[in-house]
Amino acid sequence: MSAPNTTADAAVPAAPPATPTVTRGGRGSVVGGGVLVLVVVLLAAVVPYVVTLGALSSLVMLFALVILGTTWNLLAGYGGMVSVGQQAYVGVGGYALIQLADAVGAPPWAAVLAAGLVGAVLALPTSYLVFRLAGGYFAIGTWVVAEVFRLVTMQIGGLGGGSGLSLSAFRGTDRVDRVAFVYWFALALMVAVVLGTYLLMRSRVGLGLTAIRDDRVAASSLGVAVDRGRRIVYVAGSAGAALAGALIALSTLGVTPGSIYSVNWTAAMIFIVVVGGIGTIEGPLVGAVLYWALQQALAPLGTWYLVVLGGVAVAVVLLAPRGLWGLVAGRFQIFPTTYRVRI
Amino acid sequence: MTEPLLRVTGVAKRFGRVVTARDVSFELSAGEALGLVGPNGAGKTTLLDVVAGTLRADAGTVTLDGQDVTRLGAAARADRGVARSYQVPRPFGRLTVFENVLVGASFAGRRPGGGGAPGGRADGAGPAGDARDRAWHALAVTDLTGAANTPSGSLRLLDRKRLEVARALATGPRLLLLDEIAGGLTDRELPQVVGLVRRLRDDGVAVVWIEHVLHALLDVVDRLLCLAAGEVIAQGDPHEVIRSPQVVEVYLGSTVDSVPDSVPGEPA
Amino acid sequence: MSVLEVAGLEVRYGDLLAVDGVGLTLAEGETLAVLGANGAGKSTLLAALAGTHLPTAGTVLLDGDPVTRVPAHRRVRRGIALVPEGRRLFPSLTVEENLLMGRYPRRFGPWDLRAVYDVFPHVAEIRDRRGGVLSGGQQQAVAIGRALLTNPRVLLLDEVSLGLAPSVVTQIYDAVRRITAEGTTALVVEQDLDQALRVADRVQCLLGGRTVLEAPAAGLDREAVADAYFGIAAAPTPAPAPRPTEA
Amino acid sequence: MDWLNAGVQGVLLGGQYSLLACGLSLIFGVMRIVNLAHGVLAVLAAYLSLVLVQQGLPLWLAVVVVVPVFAVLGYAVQRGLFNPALAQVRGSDSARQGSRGAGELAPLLVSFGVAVALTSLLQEVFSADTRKIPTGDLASAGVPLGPLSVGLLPLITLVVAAAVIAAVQVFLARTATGRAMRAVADDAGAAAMYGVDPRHTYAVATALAFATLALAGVFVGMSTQFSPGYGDLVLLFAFEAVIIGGLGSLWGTLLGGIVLGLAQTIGAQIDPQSGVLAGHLVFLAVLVVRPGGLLPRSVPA
Repeated sequence: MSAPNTTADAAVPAAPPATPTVTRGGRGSVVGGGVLVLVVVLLAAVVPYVVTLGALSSLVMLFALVILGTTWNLLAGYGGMVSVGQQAYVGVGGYALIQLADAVGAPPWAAVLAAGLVGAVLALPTSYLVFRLAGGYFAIGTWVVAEVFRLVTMQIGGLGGGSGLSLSAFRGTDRVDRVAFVYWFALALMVAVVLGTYLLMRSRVGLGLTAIRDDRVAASSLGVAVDRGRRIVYVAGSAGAALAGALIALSTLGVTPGSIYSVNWTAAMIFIVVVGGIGTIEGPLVGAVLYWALQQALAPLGTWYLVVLGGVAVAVVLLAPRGLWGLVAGRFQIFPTTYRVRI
Repeated sequence: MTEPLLRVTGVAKRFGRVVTARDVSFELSAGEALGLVGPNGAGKTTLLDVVAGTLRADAGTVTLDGQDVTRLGAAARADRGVARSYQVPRPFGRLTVFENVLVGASFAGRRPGGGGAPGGRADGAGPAGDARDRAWHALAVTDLTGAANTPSGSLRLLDRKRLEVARALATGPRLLLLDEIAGGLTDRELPQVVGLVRRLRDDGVAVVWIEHVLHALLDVVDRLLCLAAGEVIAQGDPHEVIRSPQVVEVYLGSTVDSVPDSVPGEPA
Repeated sequence: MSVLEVAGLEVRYGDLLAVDGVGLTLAEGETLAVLGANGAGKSTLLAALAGTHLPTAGTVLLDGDPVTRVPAHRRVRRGIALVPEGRRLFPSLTVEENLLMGRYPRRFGPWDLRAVYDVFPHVAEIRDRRGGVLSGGQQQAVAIGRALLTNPRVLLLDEVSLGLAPSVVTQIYDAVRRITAEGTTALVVEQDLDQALRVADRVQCLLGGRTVLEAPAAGLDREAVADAYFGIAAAPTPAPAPRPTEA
Repeated sequence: MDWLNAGVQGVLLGGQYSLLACGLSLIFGVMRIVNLAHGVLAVLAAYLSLVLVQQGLPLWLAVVVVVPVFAVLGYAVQRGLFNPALAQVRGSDSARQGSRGAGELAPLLVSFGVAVALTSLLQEVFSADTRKIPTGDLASAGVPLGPLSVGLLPLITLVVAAAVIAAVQVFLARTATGRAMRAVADDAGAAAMYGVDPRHTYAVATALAFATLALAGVFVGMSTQFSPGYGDLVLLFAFEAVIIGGLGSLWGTLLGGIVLGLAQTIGAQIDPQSGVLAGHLVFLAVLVVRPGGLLPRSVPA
């Protein structure tokens, strides 16, 4: 028996003959999206010609932070999984990039994308392990896995042990050309990751993920494959972290196991998402800009920015759990994932 | 003779020492409505969970159209046309009413043998148009179109209960499992819910309905099954079941001499 | 003076009005049975009396003092003890430890471990078992004993018969009768009319959150109770008050 | 001989891990919070005692000061941070209202924020250099045990760990407060019906956990070169001990600590670089083979 569709059914009174228009987003998202496009255009076409090379490198870090925040938000905000071990994939991405670019000889852009793929490939079997843990134990369990990744990396011959690797693919390239290439490539990658996340969350899969986040049991009785959904999110989020790690290695021209596998990457992701607004696409953008600005402003003072951010994150969780974006913008969406019915 | 839509055979379930189902069997055909009654703790919701696949029985089998689905999870059974509502509504609180129903319309019924049409594509376009149509239809049937854009977390109780039903309907179910959708409603709201369930049954959907509001139930169901302490103590014609000494005993106690003999609301 | 006096009680769960203007009084040593089908508002009423779910309107007086908004953990120290629906024993505590939780509010009096074991001799035999592995009847006995150890002014019993075999229900109610006969003031919420009538002095029947019947237990018209109970008659006998509009 | 020595050292090392894990296990057992600040708090306790010792206090007196200070700190942290975070968890459960909040993730995120802020703060105050609490002869003192010489300090640590775990166990099993704590862990609502104030009881549990943690931190500080970042490892080791031993069982935690210590020393015996890695791998293996841990609690919570 097929579902009663628009067939006129005598037993159903007052059923409107057709579905009214369903819109996604309104003038607000058009304006907001327009502003974002303008910002990206400025970043692409104007900024590189007016700021210093050092500033461009630091902007690359901002783009990496946006990717990190966006993909961690996919995990925690939509998948309900607080991983404290995403530095595992940041590190894998960094090492994979250098190996692919130097040892294999792939062009840097391809090496970055392939590094993301390596992250995804490693995340899939790992998910079967860490999914045995729930909630808080999932959090530390992923951290242990990240430590294993780091320690194994240090044990593998040819990866430079404790002192890491440096990238030689750019040797002979002019510094200006190199920084400009990395800058534009990072910008493009960031736009792609944010747009990709948006399209995923806008799709049927995204609707299912949101349902899983709100109520796992009810979602499964409506046919949403909960385990598969969470696994997709874990793999996609980890691939994103690996992409960011590859970018970071590309920009800093090297990796050491201590820094590229540092839990501070995950700390950054968490602060970006929590302070910006968990479970929204806009929140991580806001959070990343704030994190980056604080880091720039407080850099001369050492790690005080982490003290401040830690405190701010605690305050936000307790006092404004919807984050800055939720506080400022309410239900407004630049990236409309919601459906509105025109009645 | 045709195979019934749903066949539950010898289902048993226990939690630790507490037995919530003991050798429960029943059958249900398309277009038939079965009422499930019994005192609190009799195992009614557990039975619904076992049929829906949210719980796995310790023993016994569940078949749909003669196909054994005992080992399938809730999502897979939803694909095959089983939908349920929860006693305590479980809306996706951060989604709007329309989006809640769209979840139902987009995912279930995508496998062969499922009731509904394919829901959509996993691309940027979002759930396809026919899923939206089904979602809208479910809202229309449950009288929820006016609240389509309301965040479901802020719905009032009647609308939350309706949403439970609408979401289940949007999956295009062949078997609808309802858990106390009438409890807590006012005298004015009740007939609307009763009318809705009756329409669905008349449309050919098989319904299993747990309800404590007996006069609502008796208005709709073709058969009644009474559970007590996990066992079927009576099954059959609703008015005979409700007057049977065993049922009166579990409800009112062991030695009641007077039995309610006026049961209004004969089904049409 | 009444031990417990409740007036105009209104309790909501979200926008569901579960108890709608209920009043009741309970004199020293009296036992009141509150009857009604599922969803009638009985358990919610008890939750409001015990302080586990605070009412939106109305007053609860204990020995003349208002306790309406006193939280549960302080209310039990004032002398209101609840035997909750589903018993809610602490599964990882032993039976005796569960009982000893009744001494936590530090209200001492006639009810001590020995007195409880006297009323429920079989509980003494299983004192070292964990709460999580008991049968329903055993759980119920422990839950009642635990409440008695708080030496309450008012004992609230919620659906004692729930999910128990008839013979076990009878045993438990034998014990309840002994307890109330010794002068404990009690409010019994029950679906099982017969058992309730064995212990109650008075009966109050709820339907849809409102009182539809109040009568002394002796000489009660069972048919009236059954009608009120099921609400089968299309319009309940006492005309319902106009429903307050819900926002 | 080397293997025997590695085994003995592993068991002794396990004492330190179990002592560290005790507080983590307690907080999780009572209120289902995974305290990600656990490790850095232990390191904070080590720094505090180091400062006191440098001020001229004898070590034992430093411990007498630091442990109660941490108990008070634990009570305050619970009332001020964790209880409000728990209230968010409850709120998201019952109302399911649509505020896009952290919900059940709140306690985890709060404790992580504390962990990162505190680690960086310690780094600013004490620099990233490694330190050690001076113990005079104690660190090098050994006790002959058959053919082996066993370090006195690790031996004391193991004895203290077993004693603390036994004491906490007795407290939980025999006292009214301990009973109330287990009751709250089982069913906070029902416990409130019997006069237990869950928020206060939670805070007492955290105070106790912080006290054991402070003691563990001092022992870490005496036996190990520590730095602010060492808290991360402390957290991971404590966590692994809890999971290997089995959730909700303190004796399991003692066993888990010993298994972890053994894995690390035996792993290091095989390859000096791989001690910690071997510990992690044993943990992951337990996760795959026995997800409930070695001594899972008999009654599921």
